[in-house]
Amino acid sequence: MTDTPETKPLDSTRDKPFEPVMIGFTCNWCSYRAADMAGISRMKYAPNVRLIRLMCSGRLDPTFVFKAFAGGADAVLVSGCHPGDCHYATQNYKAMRRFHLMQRVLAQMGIEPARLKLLWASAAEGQIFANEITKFVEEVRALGPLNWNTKPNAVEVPAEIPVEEVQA
Amino acid sequence: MTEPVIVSDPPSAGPVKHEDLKLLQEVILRTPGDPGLEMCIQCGTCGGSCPSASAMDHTPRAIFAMLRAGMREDVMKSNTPWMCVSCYYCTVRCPQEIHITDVMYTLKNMSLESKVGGNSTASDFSKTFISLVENYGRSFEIGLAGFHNVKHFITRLPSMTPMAIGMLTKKGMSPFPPKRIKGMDQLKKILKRAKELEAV
Amino acid sequence: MTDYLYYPGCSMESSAKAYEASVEAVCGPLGINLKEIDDWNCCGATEYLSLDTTPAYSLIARNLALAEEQANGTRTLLAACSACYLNLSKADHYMHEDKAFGKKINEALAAGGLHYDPGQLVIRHLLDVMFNEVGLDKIKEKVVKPLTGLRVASYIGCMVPRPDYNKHVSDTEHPYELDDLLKALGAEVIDFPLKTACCGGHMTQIGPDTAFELIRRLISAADEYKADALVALCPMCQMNLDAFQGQMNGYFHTNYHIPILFFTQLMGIAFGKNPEDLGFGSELVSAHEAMKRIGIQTPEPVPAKPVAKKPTGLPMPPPRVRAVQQTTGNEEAS
Amino acid sequence: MSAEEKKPKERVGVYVCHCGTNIAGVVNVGEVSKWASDNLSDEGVVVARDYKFMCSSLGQELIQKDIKEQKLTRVVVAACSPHLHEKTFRNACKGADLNPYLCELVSIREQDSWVHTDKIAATEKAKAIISGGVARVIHHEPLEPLHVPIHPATLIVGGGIAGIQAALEIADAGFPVYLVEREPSIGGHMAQFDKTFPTLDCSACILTPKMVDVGNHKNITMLTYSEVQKVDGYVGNFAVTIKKRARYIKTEDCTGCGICWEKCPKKVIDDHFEAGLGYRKAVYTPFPQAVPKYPVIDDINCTYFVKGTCKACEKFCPTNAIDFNQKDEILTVEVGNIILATGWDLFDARRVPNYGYGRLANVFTNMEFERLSNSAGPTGGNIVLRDGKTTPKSVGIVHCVGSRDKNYNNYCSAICCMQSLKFAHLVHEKTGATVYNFYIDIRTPAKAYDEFYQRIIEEGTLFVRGKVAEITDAARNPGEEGKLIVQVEDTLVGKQRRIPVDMVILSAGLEPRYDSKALAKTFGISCSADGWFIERHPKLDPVATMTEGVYIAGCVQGPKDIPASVVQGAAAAARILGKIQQKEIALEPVRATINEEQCSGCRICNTLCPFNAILFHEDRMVSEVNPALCQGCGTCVAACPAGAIAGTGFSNEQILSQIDGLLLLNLNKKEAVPAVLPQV
Repeated sequence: MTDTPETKPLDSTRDKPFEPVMIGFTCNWCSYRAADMAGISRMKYAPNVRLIRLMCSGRLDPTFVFKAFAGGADAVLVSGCHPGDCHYATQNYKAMRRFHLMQRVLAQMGIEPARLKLLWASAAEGQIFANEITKFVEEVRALGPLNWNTKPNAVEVPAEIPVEEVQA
Repeated sequence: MTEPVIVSDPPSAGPVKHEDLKLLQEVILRTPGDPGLEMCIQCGTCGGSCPSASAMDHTPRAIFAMLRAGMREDVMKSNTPWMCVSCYYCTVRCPQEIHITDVMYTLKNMSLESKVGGNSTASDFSKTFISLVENYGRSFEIGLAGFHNVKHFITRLPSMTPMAIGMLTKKGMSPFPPKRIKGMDQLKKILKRAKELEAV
Repeated sequence: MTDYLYYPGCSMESSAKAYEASVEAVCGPLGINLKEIDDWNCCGATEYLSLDTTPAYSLIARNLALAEEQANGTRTLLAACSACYLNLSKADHYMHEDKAFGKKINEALAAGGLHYDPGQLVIRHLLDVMFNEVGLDKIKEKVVKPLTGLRVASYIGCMVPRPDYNKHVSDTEHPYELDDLLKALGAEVIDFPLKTACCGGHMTQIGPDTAFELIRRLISAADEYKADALVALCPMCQMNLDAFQGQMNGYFHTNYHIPILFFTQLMGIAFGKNPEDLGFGSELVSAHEAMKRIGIQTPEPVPAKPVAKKPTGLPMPPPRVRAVQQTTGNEEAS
Repeated sequence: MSAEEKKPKERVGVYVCHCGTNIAGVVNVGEVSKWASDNLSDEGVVVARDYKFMCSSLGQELIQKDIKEQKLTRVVVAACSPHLHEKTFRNACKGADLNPYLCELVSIREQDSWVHTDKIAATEKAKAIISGGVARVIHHEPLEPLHVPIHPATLIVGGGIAGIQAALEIADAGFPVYLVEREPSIGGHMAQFDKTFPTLDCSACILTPKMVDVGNHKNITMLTYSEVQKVDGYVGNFAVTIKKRARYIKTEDCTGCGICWEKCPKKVIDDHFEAGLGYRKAVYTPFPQAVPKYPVIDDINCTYFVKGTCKACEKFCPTNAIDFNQKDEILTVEVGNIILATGWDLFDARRVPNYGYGRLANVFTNMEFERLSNSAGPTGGNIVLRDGKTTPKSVGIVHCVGSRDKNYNNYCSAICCMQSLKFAHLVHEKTGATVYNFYIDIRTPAKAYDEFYQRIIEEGTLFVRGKVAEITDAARNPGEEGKLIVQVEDTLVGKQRRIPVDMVILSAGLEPRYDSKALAKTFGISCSADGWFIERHPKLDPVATMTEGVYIAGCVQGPKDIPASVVQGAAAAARILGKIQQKEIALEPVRATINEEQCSGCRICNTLCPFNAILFHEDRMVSEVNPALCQGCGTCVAACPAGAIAGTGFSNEQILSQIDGLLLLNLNKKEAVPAVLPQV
């Protein structure tokens, strides 16, 4: 079974296979611990994802995701506890709803929705976490660099969401 | 680096070659899907389940240990895979979910390639069966059985006569080869390409 | 009528004509329309897999590719022979699971202008379709001549319940589908412990001593349970147990006489079909005596195992709860 | 983000840990720290160091020295997971008079060096992670932990040996305990056993004194025949709702005399205590030494409840203690801490079709055998076949049934080896039968366990190394007729063997309780994919959970034997006693707060909160978060359309800056390695 891998998309500027830069959001209770578990068990995965710990996937403000894309990330991973296992009862369902919404918005913005991935991982599922990241990196590598008609830093997403006057 | 030497009961095929320490990996790679063979814990569920274990020179479990030990020649010579009846008891009972029956097929493939032995009756039967299929696209049971038994079990023929007659009369089996399938050319092309791919 | 793609397999044309005839006879009344794959080829049984991997799978996959081409809206591919059924589902399974392997097989198929998308077909055995699609209720409706008084051992063999890639069958070792189906026909079904044991497979050809032992285990157990007949669903099983029973008797100096019938033959009888149209008479171990029993309607069936008088001793654990599905209250009789 | 003009307002120290070679073996730590000081100066980094073990006292002193000398206002430590050492480094900062919440620990071990092999990529990733940490820490705010009082009472769920031990420890220390048990009596599985390995002392003899102690203890409130329905609140202040099922017995009047169950006409197979081998009545106590002594009426089987007539028990009860009109009671108790000791279920051996349990009469499970062998059991301790009279002449004991098997449970059930050896001894002693033990590996790693194994070998038990392939009654020769045949490969011989025996005992494994997932949810803790509850740390914190105030003990955490369960019960109790004596507990100040100025009163957040922590002031038309109820998940922060809710510790600024940092957008552009590749 000597299947030759398909030629990987090469980044135009370098003579190396394209290495996507990815931002991952994890919740404090399950998925961050899954990442810890993967580490403790020395499971290997692709080094492209950089994680940010939130308390809960429900904390994930869609702004974060768009900010990451705007800042040059090629993909974003959102992970939380399995449905039903949320430390905060049901908040991961809210993350799930936002996820579907965000995918639609991304599509409207001309970004492949596949660049945003939702992953459920319990604290014990280090292996699943590691495997899914490796898989996701491969998928994004196949998609190639994020081809969004902006230069990095061109879109300023304000850190402070502007407050508009609301007439009560 | 000194070569590892395996001491085993005679008749063993001699010291293990260093490159054969990857033998297990080779078997795994040649088996479709992930057979999980490296996970064997030597519990013997396979050997205990096997309906034809008594006819094997090594139990399947022992064969897996020998693969690990790199005893290529002993494994290739063994009749174990050839005695496998593909009943899949071992496969479903294996606590490590190893695809044992599929591994047995791989070992048969390898044994034929290695040309050191195995079981000539069994491999001949497979070859005869397949040569008929490759010619007609369908199998030809009576012809196959006749041809094979004359070659390998000539002394048993008298005891088979009533059965053979029954096959032709009661079962109404035709003593003539089947009609070739229409896509015989197509099938031959596919098999030719498949054999090329197998060799890669 | 529901359309099913149908892969008969070589034996149906030669050694298992009785199976073919009876399958045809019972499928019609049950609304199963068999659409035979045009120009199918042999599945290679277990033999081609022993010689070569890629060609063996390619040989099988040609049938899958043809079936996909001719599907015309149907997705279920039906096989009546256990070995054919397993080979077809095996090829589909591994082409699906091991993508590189699937690609390789498709490369071989491409040499003949064919292609198969793994996972496109649902490959099922005839028994599975009878039990799970047609359902026992419908089968019971068709019964005009219940097999009351016929004591049978239901024998499924290896390749339908194992490895059962798509979990179509209730259990890998003691599945209940065939038992329940035969009970629905009115037969008395013994709790045959070797229900899924091996018939010997190709060992009749390469290691007769081993094969005879495996055949003896089955036949002697059926005899011990006083079965009138053993009911099979695979041409290979039927052939080994039927055609080699005489030789086995000679080898062990025994005198067993257990007719081996296809389950569709018994279905045909229960549906009131003519025995000749169901291939009766083609078995080498004659089923004449056995069938005569129900021909004359033996009034009192021999009780199964000598059990269940009074619960003396210690109670047994209750049976495992079955999967939902069958709701046919056929619990009396035994 | 041109940083040229901006003057960094914070002074940040960066500390990169080698963790021996754990990090330094993959990440070039020297390069990373140098990179941080060279490239992150515009962000405010004034010092960056690497050190062999940052968590050592010397490493901590290094930070403290810098805080004082370099006047650091923020600290970033790049080392292991914050779940391990966040507290350590926060305390170090506190020791140097820096608010502990101004320290950020970023993980370059679990998330970097341990999971990657490419050294260059790992080093680059470490830089990005540190950059993210620096960008984030600037926006940290000094916080104070929340202090809440601890309620002195403890809830213990499960009255098996682990729960009993924990209850006695806490009660003896003078604090109140609520012990909730689902069954009519406490005692758990241990009450069912005959002998205990390796000492072979009678299980009931050592257990019942402890049960009686529980029953009589003034600090223990026993709630048997009861289940926890709901848990509200948080560590120190849980409010637990418990359903107390109707016993239909007035316990204040009942003397436990036993006339009711003598007179009860309805016989029921006791599939619980007697493992299905014996019978009980519809009104019953599970066993004679039951604590409490009061019976219960099983309303599913009781003739009165089924048919509406009978009431034999009521007629004969000398104290008029029967009350058919009793209803389930719901009660709420307040506790500060919780111990879950709900134990295990037996693997259903019917799932292994090749072993024939449920189909072949003389195949027994381990629990059935315990009852057979127990002199208080259905056969008075006679080991007999299912016919109730024949003594077996040969017995096969099968290890690892449903354990160490990917088809069922992958894990080792830990107790079956010793249990099977114990069975071999009991069969041998009581019947003189030939005993075979079929094993894959013999595991006897505790004190005096291997000596016990030696003893069993010496007694003449025949050991066959091989996982049993099948158990059948299909004889192949006259010698096998009427027997159960154990078919196995004797792997040490390398041959298949068929061994005829009269009786087979399956050492079925331990499984999580069937409802363990629901239980975990009720108590807000996590369970592994198998269903065992997950401890805070597998080695160093085996009885605490990730949820403050909820502890686990015994088999609920994983299969274990009696000594280990007792140890865990006591350990959980000790942990809780330590907490209770502190009288209050410090909680992480991760909370949401609403800026009333910005709140539009849309009430979107109100329904999102699962803890009902957000209240709406109708008069002012604004929402407000109750900090005592808020758990800090941040869902409301993310949802507020006006951006009026701030999440302390996880604010928008913090996270958005961290994103920038991780993508290296905050770099001074001179020498920067572009992580974001220029695009055409």
